Amino acid sequence: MSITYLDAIREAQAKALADDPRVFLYGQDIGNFGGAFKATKDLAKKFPGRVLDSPLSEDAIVGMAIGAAIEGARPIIEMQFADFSTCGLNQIVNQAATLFYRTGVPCPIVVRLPSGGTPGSGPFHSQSMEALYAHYPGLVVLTPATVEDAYSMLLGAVEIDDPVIFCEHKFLYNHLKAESLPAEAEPIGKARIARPGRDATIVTYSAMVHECIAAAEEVATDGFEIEVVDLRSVKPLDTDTILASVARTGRLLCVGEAFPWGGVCAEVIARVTAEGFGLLDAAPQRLNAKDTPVPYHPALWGTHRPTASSVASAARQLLEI
Amino acid sequence: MSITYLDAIREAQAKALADDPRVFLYGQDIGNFGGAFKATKDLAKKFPGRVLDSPLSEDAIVGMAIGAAIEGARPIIEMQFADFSTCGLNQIVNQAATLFYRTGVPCPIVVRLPSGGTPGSGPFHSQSMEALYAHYPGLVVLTPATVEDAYSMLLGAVEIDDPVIFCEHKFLYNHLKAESLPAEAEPIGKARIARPGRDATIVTYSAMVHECIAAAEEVATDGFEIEVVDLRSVKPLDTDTILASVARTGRLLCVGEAFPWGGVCAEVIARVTAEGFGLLDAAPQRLNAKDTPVPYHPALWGTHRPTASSVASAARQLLEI
Amino acid sequence: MSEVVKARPKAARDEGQEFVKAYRIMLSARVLEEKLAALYRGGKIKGGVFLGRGQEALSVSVGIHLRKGDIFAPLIRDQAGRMAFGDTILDTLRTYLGSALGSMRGRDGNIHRGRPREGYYAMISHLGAMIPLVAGGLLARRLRGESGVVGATCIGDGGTSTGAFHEGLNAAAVEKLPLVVVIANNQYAYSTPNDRQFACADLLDKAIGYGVAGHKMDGTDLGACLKAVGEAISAARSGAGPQMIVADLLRLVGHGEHDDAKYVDAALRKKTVGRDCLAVAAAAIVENSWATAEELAAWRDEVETEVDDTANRVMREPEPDPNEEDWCAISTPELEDHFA
Amino acid sequence: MSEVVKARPKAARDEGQEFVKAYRIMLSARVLEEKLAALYRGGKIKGGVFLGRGQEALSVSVGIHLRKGDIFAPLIRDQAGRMAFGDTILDTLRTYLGSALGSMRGRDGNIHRGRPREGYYAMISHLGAMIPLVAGGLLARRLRGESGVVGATCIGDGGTSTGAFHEGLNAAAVEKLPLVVVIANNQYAYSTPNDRQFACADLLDKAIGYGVAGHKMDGTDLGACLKAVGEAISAARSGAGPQMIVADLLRLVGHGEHDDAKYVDAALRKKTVGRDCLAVAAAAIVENSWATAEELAAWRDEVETEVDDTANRVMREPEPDPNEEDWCAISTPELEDHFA
Ligand SMILES: Cc1ncc(C[n+]2csc(CCOP(=O)(O)OP(=O)(O)O)c2C)c(N)n1
Ligand SMILES: Cc1ncc(C[n+]2csc(CCOP(=O)(O)OP(=O)(O)O)c2C)c(N)n1
Ligand SMILES: [Mg+2]
Ligand SMILES: [Mg+2]
Repeated sequence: MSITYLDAIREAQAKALADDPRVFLYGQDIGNFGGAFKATKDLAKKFPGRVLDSPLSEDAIVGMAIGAAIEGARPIIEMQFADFSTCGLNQIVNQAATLFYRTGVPCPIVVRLPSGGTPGSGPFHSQSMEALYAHYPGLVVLTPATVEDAYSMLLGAVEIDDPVIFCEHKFLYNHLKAESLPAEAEPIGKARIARPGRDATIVTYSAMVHECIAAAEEVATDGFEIEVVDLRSVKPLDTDTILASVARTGRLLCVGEAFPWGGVCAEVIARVTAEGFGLLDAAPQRLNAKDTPVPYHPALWGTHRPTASSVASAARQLLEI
Repeated sequence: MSITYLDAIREAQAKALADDPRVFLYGQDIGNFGGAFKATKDLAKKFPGRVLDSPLSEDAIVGMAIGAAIEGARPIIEMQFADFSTCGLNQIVNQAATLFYRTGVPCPIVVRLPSGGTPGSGPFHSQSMEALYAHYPGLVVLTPATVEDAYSMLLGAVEIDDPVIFCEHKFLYNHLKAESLPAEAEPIGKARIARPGRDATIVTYSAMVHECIAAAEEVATDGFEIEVVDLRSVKPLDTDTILASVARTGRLLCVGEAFPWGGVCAEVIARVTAEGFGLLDAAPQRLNAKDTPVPYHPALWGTHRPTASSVASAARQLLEI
Repeated sequence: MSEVVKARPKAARDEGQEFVKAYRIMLSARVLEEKLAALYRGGKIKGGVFLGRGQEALSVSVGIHLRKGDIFAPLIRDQAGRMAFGDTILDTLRTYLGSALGSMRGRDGNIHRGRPREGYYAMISHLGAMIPLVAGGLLARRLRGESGVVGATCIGDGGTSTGAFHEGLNAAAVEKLPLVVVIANNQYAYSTPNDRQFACADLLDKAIGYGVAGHKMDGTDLGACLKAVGEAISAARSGAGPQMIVADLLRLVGHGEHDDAKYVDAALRKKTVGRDCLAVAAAAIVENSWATAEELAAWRDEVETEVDDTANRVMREPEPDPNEEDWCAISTPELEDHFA
Repeated sequence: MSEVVKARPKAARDEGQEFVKAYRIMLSARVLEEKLAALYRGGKIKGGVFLGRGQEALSVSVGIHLRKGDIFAPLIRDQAGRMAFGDTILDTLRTYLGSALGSMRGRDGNIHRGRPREGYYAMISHLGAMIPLVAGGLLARRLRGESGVVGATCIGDGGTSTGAFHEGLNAAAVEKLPLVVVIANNQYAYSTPNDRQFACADLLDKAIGYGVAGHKMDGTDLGACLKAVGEAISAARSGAGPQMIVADLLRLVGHGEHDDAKYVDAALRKKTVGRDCLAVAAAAIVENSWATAEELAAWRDEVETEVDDTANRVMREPEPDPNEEDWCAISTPELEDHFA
């Protein structure tokens, strides 16, 4: 059996629906059609009345999920693309994220965001929005990079009593395959050493994990072993695991597909330098997408976002310092 | 004569309206009423037909400003509170911010965001949203801290051909006074040494500049001279001025009123450590608001955000390292 | 006082029972709000004060027709409706005066209060945003098999211009949820008059575009409000889908207590919409002999005493202590993010 | 061919002039889109392909009634309207095939193209978002004293559920702007049928709630579309404020070329909404003797040749070169932010 990242997301939702009667799904075209990416294929049939097509209304989708959560339900909602969540952002950051702090009533919703770039998707179907949501207090922001994590972290997300922004990467949907779904899982909030090394640490997440591993393999031909840390969760951020890796390697490169200003890479560097300044043998570096909208044409897109090759050259530069 | 920060904002708008027939104002209650904070008082009378009350529709307000800008106008729009700009965020980050890159047509709009906390304003009338907007490519994000900058930077913002997010601080509106309006101004995009020093650098912006100067005065009684850098613009960020200051002092503390994850402080630290690692004698530190919604009660609010006293203790800690 | 009571015939008393009950809640809200205004002027309130004077008849009609188990998401000017739904003088004062013992614990304040677990949702400031919340609450109730539940939420003329209003009401209509949206058309959104807010002849014209039932009434007339809101809530409860209520009235105070409301057209104050619903209801009570003017005065005295006593008590209560705060925005402490 | 032409009486030709002109644009759009679909299947297209098959009659009617100096913000299925407003086969192919010479220079693609300086706005994906843009463009024109300008924008049944639609149309109505909102009710938003999208009996019921004029028509009938859209645009031009147009029709392709549209109710295809507007228009032309079937076939051949030739030419054009990009999102280089 071969299971894709997308299958994992569907299976996790199927299991959540089967295990917990409080779970229901709401979003555009997720019912009989099974969703724009087929992440909910057959679920409407298997769980009648619990997989509901919404109108084209992101604000209402999120708002309804929050109301349902207040009443004890555990909704999973799908934004058709992460980019459209800007239209539901107000409900996410001001209503879902503040509910527990203000009223003491938790808000267990999962907002699925099909995220990140794919060739030819352009400025409005490619965004990585984790930094916007992680900036706001009250949200948990997850960025699974593997089939196993897509499955177990989505299941975990449904169990969390707080609003979870679940950033799935569209580029991994069908590209990434595993043999089977995991029975056990690393806890949410813990980072993972995706590739051990000793000469430098690359901290990354989501689809960039694979670019970074490829880059590390490339740099290994020069005799350098790069450790790749997959954050898994960008809020909370597992500073301890990062620091432990930097303690081993002395060098840090952060790689993210999002826009460069602020965001995960800046946050990681701020934490490492505040808490682990003495561990660093060289200036910590970062590599992000360029500071423009995500371009439509694949030739431009390939340069806009970091790739194995641009990561490898950033890593080489870091190692030469 | 004594001129407040709020007066400066009103005067800048009056001058822009007087000097440039393409300028008009649009927003909730800004017409005869003069705005929730009186930032447009009397302007509707002075400039008939050019200061228009909008419906309660942030998305439409921003969208209409963009359309007007395409047609050659230079709209200044007011969000009644920065916090409500989440309802217009989609138009800002996806339409205004991408227009020039996509079509080559610039988008000269100014979005005025009455920002930041004041006692008793609570989770939805206190937010500092610069990080959200600075994260997106295509926007200029300004954060004036003085009466002079409120005036000259708003005038400058109207002249910029790109969308400007103008983060005015509500706490400064009536608290901050100057003798007169400036005739000349530092260019937008340049940071300013708000207080010279030699022992440590505090990088900050907006209302926190004043807390940091007060903290520096306090720490000066211990014999340490802290340099305070007022960023003025958080995007673009004037890394050179920051690096030059850190080169002098060897120590860096970043202070911001916004939520801690990501944001200006993380961005500043990421840049300084990447480009000026060797200048640092100690781990760079930051101080932000706490990672919760902004609390309503002044007793909580006073602890939630950085203050002169918490900045002073963070600075002392940095100096002792 | 008891002598005066004896003077009224029993039948009229029964007939007017609901009306009088509603009136007394309106009166409590009015008196409490007058106190809030005084405390605000005296510098005792943390933050702003936003009152519902002139809107009590409509508001109370919503709260009074809801039952335990229903959902209510009041808005700015719903002190009366809140009290009818179970909110107390004590908690209101605690929230405004900044007592640590209030339901919001100093974390939020004034009109931003509620007890979501009791179906009493706590509004956020962003107008329109509560509509999909109530719809979602109702959807969850339906999914777990509950019926006969109603959810009501209030909004102003200005709030109808928000995208959230549109999306929330439309989504509720598609699901045919028992949602009652109560629009208080008080002619202004802050300073903005209706003619700068919408272009339809009447806000009720919006109902057909959502495929929901519409109800219109004079918001200064308690009897009319009780009747129309009661009908709308019954219709929702019996499965007729979302109901839209539009009441015309005027806010008889500023937008907040900082606002002198000079922008209000003086002519409006002389029209029906400008009547004080509390005075109109009082007159109806006396006219119908449901109570005497003296009784009304006594009721007011009674509430004033309760409000004053409660305020005095609350002012001695502790403020929230920042050192006792856990400063954690989520309910799962293991997932708290830590900043150096 | 010229012999055939001679057979028709001159009067009928004139009468049908606008109809035929519109038909020929529809035909160009159709042929061009067929080519795009073929190129997509052949793997030549960068990104997705979203076609307007079945919606050409409505779309062309919008573009054809607009003048130079008007504003047009087309949406997904408006190839015909775009061409009527001046967009070309060449630029369409350049954008889809990823030529560096296209108006979007590879930075954006497919339906996200335009030339804002020429009043031809480039849609963003977020549905509803173009409505306030056109309103704002019209407001700016008014502020600088221009009159007689019209702005038109198109949207689908699904798009009417967005907050942006609501806020934008309402704000335009308050300003009484010459905005024409054209709603193509093609019965589905992606896979979502009307009954999961809205609960009103007809989308036109929304017009009264905004205080705007409404126009309804059979979107498969070119004559009806030309007439109703023409009236709406004239009304807007002469100062009657925003106009809402609702046309019933069916998209005769998938949502995008990746979509087999199996979810479409087969019964709908047999109804009036399911007719192919191009075939219906062709039949009308022949029936009215405005042209012969042979002429129609010749017109198609002509466009096919042009489309094929243009595609071949464009496929030899250079791709955008990332090394020549300045990678700057703003127009003021001094304010560019620099990342290490
Ligand atoms: C989305 C949003 N924008 C702006 C505001 C600021 N604001 C608070 S109340 C108000 C006016 C509300 O008017 P209306 O809805 O008519 O209610 P009323 O105050 O008249 O009861 C405004 C503009 C807000 N709360 N939410
Ligand atoms: C705000 C927003 N949410 C979701 C989408 C994704 N999306 C693209 S087209 C579409 C369906 C549109 O339906 P409709 O408006 O009826 O237009 P049609 O495709 O039928 O022409 C959806 C959901 C989007 N573009 N914008
Ligand atoms: Mg109002
Ligand atoms: Mg459709």
